[in-house]
Amino acid sequence: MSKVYIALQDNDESRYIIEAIEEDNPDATVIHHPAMIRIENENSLIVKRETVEEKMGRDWNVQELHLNLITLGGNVDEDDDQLSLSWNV
Amino acid sequence: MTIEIKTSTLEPVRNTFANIERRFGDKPASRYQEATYDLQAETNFHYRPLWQPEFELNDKNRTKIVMEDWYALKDPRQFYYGAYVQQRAKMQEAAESSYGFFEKRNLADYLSDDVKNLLITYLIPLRHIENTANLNNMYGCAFGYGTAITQALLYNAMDRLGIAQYLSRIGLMLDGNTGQSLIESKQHWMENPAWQGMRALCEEMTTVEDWFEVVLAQNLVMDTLIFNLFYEQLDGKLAAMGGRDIAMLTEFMQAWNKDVSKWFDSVLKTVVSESDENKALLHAWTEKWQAKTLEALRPVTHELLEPAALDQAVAELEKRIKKAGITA
Amino acid sequence: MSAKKLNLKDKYRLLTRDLDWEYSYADRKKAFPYEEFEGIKITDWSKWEDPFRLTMDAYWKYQAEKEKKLYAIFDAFAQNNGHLNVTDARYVNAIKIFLTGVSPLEYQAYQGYAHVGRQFGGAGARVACQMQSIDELRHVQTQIHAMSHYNKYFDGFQDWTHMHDRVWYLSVPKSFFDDARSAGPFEFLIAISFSFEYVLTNLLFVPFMSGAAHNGDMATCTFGFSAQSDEARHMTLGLEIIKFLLEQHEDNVPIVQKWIDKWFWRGTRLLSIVAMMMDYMLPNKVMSWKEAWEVYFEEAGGALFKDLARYGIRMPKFVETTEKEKEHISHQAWWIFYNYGHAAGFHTWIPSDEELDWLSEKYPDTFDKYYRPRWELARKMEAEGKRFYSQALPQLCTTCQIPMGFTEMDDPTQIAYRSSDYEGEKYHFCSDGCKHIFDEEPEKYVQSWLPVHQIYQGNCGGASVEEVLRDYYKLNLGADNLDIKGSPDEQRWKEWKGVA
Amino acid sequence: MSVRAITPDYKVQARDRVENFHGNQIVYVAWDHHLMFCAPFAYALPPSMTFAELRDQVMPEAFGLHEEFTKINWETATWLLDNQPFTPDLNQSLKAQGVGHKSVLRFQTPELTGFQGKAV
Repeated sequence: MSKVYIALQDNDESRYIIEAIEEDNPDATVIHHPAMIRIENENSLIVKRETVEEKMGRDWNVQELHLNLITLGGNVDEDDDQLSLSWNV
Repeated sequence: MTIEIKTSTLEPVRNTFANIERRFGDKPASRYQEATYDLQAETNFHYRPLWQPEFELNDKNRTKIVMEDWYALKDPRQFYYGAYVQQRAKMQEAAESSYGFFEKRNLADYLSDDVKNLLITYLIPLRHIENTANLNNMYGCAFGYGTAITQALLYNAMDRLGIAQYLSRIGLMLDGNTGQSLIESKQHWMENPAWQGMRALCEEMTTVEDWFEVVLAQNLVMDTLIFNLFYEQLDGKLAAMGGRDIAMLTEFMQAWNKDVSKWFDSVLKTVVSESDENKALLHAWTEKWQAKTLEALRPVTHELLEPAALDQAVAELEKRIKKAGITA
Repeated sequence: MSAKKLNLKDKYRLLTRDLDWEYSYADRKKAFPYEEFEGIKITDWSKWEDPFRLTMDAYWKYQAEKEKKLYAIFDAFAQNNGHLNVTDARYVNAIKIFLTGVSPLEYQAYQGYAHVGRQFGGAGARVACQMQSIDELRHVQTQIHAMSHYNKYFDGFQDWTHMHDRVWYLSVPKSFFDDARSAGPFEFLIAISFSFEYVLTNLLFVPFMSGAAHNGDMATCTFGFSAQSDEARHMTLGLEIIKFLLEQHEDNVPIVQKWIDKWFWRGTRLLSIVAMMMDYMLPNKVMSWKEAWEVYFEEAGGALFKDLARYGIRMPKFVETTEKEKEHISHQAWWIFYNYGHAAGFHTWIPSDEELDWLSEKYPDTFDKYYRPRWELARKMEAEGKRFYSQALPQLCTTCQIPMGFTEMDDPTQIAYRSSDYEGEKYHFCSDGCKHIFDEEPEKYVQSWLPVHQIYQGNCGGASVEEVLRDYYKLNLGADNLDIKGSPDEQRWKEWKGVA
Repeated sequence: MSVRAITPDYKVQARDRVENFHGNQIVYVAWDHHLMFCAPFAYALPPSMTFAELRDQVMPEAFGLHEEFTKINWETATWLLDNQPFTPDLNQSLKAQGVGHKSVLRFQTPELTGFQGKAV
């Protein structure tokens, strides 16, 4: 088993995104660092547009993630509805 | 504990970086200056490129143009990255609202088949020319010397990709997002005899070795002719055919062309005024590429526009050449 | 008209790759001449998966938004004298190294990606590289603007670009990037996009920027995280290029593996400077270098290499050495700078009691045994009024160009010596990794511009070290260099803070 | 192994050939297990310099900072030249006894164990 991860700048927008990620990935671990929030999970992690929109109460484009993204680890697959990270193990 | 800070002790020790001070004196500098001058490594390169061992990594000899100081080619728009993207974001916002309006009101449905065909045959293929312009400006960026010119070339290259994408989106609006019009327009580019001269010229340009030569051929010669013919003059023809709305979609290109002409004219002027040798080189290159480009454009303009169209475009080019001081 | 709507992938393909075409009139090899000499086999560029799908309009929009936020913070930082909020004047020395040592690398990355962003025959890869090129330009420029305010109040920033081309320790990062840029286009991508961006830059940016935040440095933290948001795209490009090359042809596998071995080692050596920043230069510490290495390389890198194993890729050569080195290199690196603090463009110092104890705690197996004694000696000499600086120039490793201060990892009291003979000349190295790199391509490394040798060849001006530092490096002697104690930086800091 | 370049004759002259040092040669000198000095020292020396001149006139400036330096018994100190055991001849030139361009000279003083006996 290998961990994938994503780290976001610690700000208001990110908090909604994190909430959405936690909801869609119940096993994920959230770690707070100075000015940065890191979420990791075994093998895969998914960010869903729909859930983020629900949390934010507005339309949200998956590519807006780049505004708050710090780093990530894992194979990325991005489309209109979601961004997923995974390892092929 | 409260700390009282005397204002006198908070006087800066220096106003700007030493390289900027050497150039402009000890005074506060602009963001453009600090983010542009002397950024590129000048000396003590470690290894010769495996792909071009005859040159250093950064080498002034990749063009025949000689400048005492390549940073003389400053950008009158003062574009550093932040200024550049913010300016383009504004243009993009305007374009987005036009494209959005066009789409929402299904304006494509009101275009006649003639107009659609004309666009697919003659306007959309320009995206391939923009792709070449992207390559040529990247070439200048990679092999050019000094941040002043190379950053502006990079912005230009990215702009060209953006324009190619806008042109492609026009196609997607015509075909209801199936991509069919792009396939057809590419067929024209690949096979239509009217375009083959231009395609051959684009291919040839990407094999030119001197970076300043190709940048000049692209940004002065080809762009002046293309933008005049395919945006200004074609605009009039489209209006006459009931395709006035297309102007909403090409406004970005027109505004953009104005913006970069200002920059490139100033670059040319500076290079010309540096030396007679530079002037002679620019003159020779301009003549050479003007002849080639006119030759290549003749068939396609012949089919698309009035007989005098090409002369009108040439007059525009000659105006710019004269303005830059490029004479024999 | 068919009603089929395009999905994001197909649409992006039409908006980028489809702009390109097969040449019929000119020789495409003449337009893209550098694709073959490295021995990499590309059978089908269309198999390239775009790692992210930003069109230019979206790029302008999002990047402008980022820039707007960033510059608002820079303005506020300058207007409110944000430099007064950092933990301590010592902290600022870490960002002096950043501006003089890292920002010029961002510039080289801008140039390198512009080069490959023109030279790749595949439009998908080309466009991805072009976007990275412009991002890298963004990074160098925002770094300059972030440091612009510090430059007005602290020494050591003022001639950063002049210094980068000349100063001895800056030839370490400079040669790293010169090496990558002078390589062929595919090696460049494996070196920078994969080995550096994907495998190692987290170690540069994440803990360091977190460190900036932890030390009250809003400007650096902000540009750092803002730059890092682009980095996530760049890392994805790094992973994509490696998968692409490995899937294109099995003959590519050994070539790629060789590059991974080389650039992993070259990267770890470069990062020894970051290691010392984390362990010694941040007054408020975030995590030790060893911890950062474990999280960002051993754990994250381990997962990555497990993923790549299906292509026949193994962990980089000499990875076992790094497992041992994580206990040592930060201490050995800072000691080098302490020894040569008179010749550096930033200040050095002896760790405080508290810091020594933190280091003991973080490095229980090595610090008290090997490194505390060094600091106790330095302290004793300083107390006697003899803050010592090495009085002769150091021997440098031919490959990484760091002074030969690294030890045998199984015997940390013994400097490691490796050497090779090539065409009648002797060449020296700090490690098996650096020797291996030389032996693979000696024709390249016999060209190394080794600062110490260059001084002795008379290519750096003056006859004395002082003249070299003053006239060739353009250091303001007595201000930029020497110990923090007694420096103008320290003096001003005390005045600002109202302490005697 | 050899480099793979676009041309088969990628060949650039070595930058640190002895003729570039204006009559000097580079010699590296280190005192094993005395890590107060972070790295070996690099000296540019005339090949005709005697070993005694190197040891007694060149080396003390830098090595002399260590409090054990004056305690060295040069009679019992051992040397390695380019990793091979070596007995210097004080009166002969460096060149005559095989100390060449970019040679590494290391000496060992086992009775002197460094600051706090910790090889510093």
